[in-house]
Amino acid sequence: MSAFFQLAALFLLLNVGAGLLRILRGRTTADRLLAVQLFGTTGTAILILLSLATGESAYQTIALVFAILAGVLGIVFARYGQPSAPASAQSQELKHELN
Amino acid sequence: MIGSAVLYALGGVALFGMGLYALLAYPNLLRKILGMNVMGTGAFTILIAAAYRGSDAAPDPVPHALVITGIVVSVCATGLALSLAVRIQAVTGAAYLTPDEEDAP
Amino acid sequence: MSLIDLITILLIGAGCFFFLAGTLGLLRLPDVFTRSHAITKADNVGLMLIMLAAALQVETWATRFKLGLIWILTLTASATVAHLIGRAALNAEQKPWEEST
Amino acid sequence: MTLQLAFDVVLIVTLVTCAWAALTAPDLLRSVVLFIAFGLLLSFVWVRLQAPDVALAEAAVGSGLTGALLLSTLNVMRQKEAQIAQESTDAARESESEQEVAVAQDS
Repeated sequence: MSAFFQLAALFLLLNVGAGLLRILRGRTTADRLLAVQLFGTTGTAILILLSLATGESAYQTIALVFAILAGVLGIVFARYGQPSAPASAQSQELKHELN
Repeated sequence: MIGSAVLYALGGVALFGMGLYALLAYPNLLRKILGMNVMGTGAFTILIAAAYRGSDAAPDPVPHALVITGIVVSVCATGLALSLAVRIQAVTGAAYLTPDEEDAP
Repeated sequence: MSLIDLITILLIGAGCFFFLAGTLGLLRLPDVFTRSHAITKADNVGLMLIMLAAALQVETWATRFKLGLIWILTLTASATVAHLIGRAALNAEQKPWEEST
Repeated sequence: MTLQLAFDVVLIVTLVTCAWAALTAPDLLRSVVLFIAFGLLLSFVWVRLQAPDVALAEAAVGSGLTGALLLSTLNVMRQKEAQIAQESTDAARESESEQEVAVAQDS
């Protein structure tokens, strides 16, 4: 039974890796935000499965923190994450030189 | 047969090296701060991997206490560094380090 | 293997399928709005199925209450965040995707 | 046993890839998003190394608080950058119009 839980956790971890691909490739910031949202939900599920596999109930508390964190991070992102000021083409070029 | 703790310790070494590279190679201050954070994370990973004693034995508590303190301290240091970076940009108008006047050729 | 273990395996398998569907949607769908649709619905159903399986396996009612709390929090957070992201994407004047005929 | 080892290997590969992408991404906002994802993956590492206390501190403080700090700082710095660029274009336009006035007076 424990091996089955481990296998499911491994499968969900591979899902997280695929979501990382979306962050790397994603065209807009909103796409990357959605991928972080996926990380939160899938991470909660992985932690629940690991707590079932090892019988350690402390992992469920970490899952609770993940669930809270996903919401807070999403709201902070939606507030600050968008490119806000009317950045001119010149400042865009400058940014690429400096980064 | 390599144990998983050794694998994690090697990953920590890789993280430390990558953070050091970013700290040295990029001029942008925010990116230097990110590199510093990744460096610290690598050190934490090595410490926790050293504390691991197999899947059914209790791990060594002292490195855990060290690492928790280290995480909190690194957040404080990051906050200070970020506020310094904002100040540097406000004074010099650039978010990267510029050479001093007398150093300039 | 008892009946409860069999039901657990079935529930976790179904949950993993829903997570796979959500990830495929994130990777393959054409724009932000359709992707947020895939993420918020499929992943929350997958999480619910895995939570049900975990509730069958744990011993105490306090733990089951904690699992339910986690699920409700995730549901609220993902609905809020999907709404905020969609509105921000509309404000940034991203046109919703239309099928090219 | 081998299943656990496979989990470890996948986790380490994902973690190192995520860190490298965060450090070398061309856009700073993407760097910050990847850094937050890196923090979430890191707390899995600490769960696997039997350190749930450290994982709790990392998820709440290391990933959440640091991510919020980085994002708000990035916002402040970008606004300042746009302001500086705006001022420089304004100054350039002013000097241009002054030159035009001078040319008009000459002729």
